[in-house]
Amino acid sequence: MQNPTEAKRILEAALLASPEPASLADLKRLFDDQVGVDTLKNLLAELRGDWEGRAVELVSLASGWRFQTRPEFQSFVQKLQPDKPPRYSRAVMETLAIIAYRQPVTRGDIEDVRGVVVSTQIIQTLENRGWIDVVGHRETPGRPALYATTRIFLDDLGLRSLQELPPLEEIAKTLQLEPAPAPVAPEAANEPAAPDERSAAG
Amino acid sequence: MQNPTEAKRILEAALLASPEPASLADLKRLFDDQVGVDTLKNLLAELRGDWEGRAVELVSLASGWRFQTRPEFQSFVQKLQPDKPPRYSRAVMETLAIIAYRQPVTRGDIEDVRGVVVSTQIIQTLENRGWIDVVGHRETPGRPALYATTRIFLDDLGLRSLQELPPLEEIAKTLQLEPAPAPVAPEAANEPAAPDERSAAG
Amino acid sequence: MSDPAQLALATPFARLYGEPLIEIPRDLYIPPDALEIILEAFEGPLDLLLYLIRKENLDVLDIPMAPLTRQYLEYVEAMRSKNLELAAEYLVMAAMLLAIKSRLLLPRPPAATPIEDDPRAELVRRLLEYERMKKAAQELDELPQVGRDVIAVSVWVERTVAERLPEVNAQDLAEAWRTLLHRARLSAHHRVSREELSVREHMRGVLRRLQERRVLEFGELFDPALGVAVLVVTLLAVLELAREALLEITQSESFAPIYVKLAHAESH
Repeated sequence: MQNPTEAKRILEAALLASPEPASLADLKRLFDDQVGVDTLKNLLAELRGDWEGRAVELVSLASGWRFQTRPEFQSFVQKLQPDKPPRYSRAVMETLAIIAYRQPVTRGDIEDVRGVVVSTQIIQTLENRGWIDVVGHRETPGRPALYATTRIFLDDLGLRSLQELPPLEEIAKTLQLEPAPAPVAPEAANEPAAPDERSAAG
Repeated sequence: MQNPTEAKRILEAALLASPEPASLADLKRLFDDQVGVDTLKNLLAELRGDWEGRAVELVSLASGWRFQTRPEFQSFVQKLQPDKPPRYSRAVMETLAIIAYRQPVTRGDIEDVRGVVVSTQIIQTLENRGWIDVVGHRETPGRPALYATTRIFLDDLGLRSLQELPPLEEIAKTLQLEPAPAPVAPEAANEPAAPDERSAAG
Repeated sequence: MSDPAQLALATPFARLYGEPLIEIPRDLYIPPDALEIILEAFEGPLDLLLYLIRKENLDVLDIPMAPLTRQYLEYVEAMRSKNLELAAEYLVMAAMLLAIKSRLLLPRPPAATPIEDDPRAELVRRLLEYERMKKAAQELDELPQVGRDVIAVSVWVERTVAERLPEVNAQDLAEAWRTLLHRARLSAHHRVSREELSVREHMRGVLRRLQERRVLEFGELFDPALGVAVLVVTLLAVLELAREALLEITQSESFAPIYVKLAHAESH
């Protein structure tokens, strides 16, 4: 095993270079699990101490440890950050795609296609942007809201109508799927709460 | 203006947080252009010194300054990296070398040197990496694209300019060929066993 | 002509720089099934030629054309006889070597010929340039490369500045849809392993869905597409939740829809 100074050096470099917070398990792997959790915690505490009084700090988050700039220095640091337009997460983009291509849909419909729970935050992001809104409620228990895209959505994407969305048949072909909306349809067909799904999809 | 310690702290944080190398102009903006280039250079030199002996170093590249891990620690640091780095084939590296040392060159030039067809894929690999791009067209039939290396190429290989490329080995400048028609070296020509050489050649 | 090693043995081997070469250089022996690998090992005819020259310690500036040409042709012939796909460049080079060799054999006019007229000159120039670039490529490859040998540091910065809205175009949407389809296809193959999910995990799933949608029709809790095993586990999860009084299951009359909601949720 490395001596503590060397180990701390490695820890520092790995943490500075890691794009995500590193968990204790990750950090143990750094040393081929030859370092105990207690030693690791001591090293991390020392390292945190070493960085005290500087503009970058080592913090412990739920998902692990990471270096980050101190809030007081943000205004400086920000000046060197690239001015790239942010991007929506995959979850947001997929939700938007489902609403655009399958509208009107309920949150449950979206979850069925994505296979995961759709958080309120995702829906809100799209609502706040003015790209989707509630156009009604499905007459099933709970009367879930039906979402559809708005005119602003079309404007912002430079489309004159929904017909101008890239056709799904083409996409299916590139995936060598059948021209039918294959992966969605079977689930929708088996979904007892979505009888109007099929007509919407057709 | 900040005192030097404070300024160095800000410099360090900004550089540690910047995903791209930061130029002197960028760094001046950090201090609202209130710091002269010479002061800045001194601060950078000091900062580089502060990091000596650690697993991360401050380096000067074609586009500016950047903190990066030292190669000796890569085996550790790599363990926390989500992506596998690309390894390039000999064909790709040879193509890159020809572009780097002989730029600007056309695909035909590269093929002349390598003696084989250069696939579009090879060129694309290098273009996608951002290491080469088209800088013009040669005014010959077909107006072939002229390729050159980019700043990113220099940055990614830790170089400040093309002058820092490893020098080409000068294998020989003059051709000292034997007067024809001796196909082998003079000694061989005088050697009694040589005649079968010629018959084999005939 | 299939085995170049045999072939090399059959003909008396070359004399290079006066030294009779009795043994075939080990490098020249090619096990027949290794040809393909050898072909892949070379980046082209120039690379193969350089290999032959360097391995024999020949002087690039004074190439003995006869042995070189012969060795080269042996390789090419061996590859051809194995029906390996041989790039046309290899044949072009063979023709060039033969042409040079024959030119060297022609008697020359008595007038002193300038050195550039040596028929080997062009080949030598190309070999040298290729070798130079080949070496340069190796050296470039040895430089520390970002991503491979060093990692650029970029620590986390909290962003508080005025929010800039992401840009989206129709193609992004199509791309998102494509990913979805792709994943749907992948998950179709993985459903078997999903069946191993625990009852607890499904309990959490049922609760989460009820948190978001307040009331569900009993049937909505089940997704037949996931298979019988998952249906059973889900049912067990619902029963377990009811037993733990976390769920309220109601039915107004026989055969009427069964509704499920969270026990502690306020009624609407």
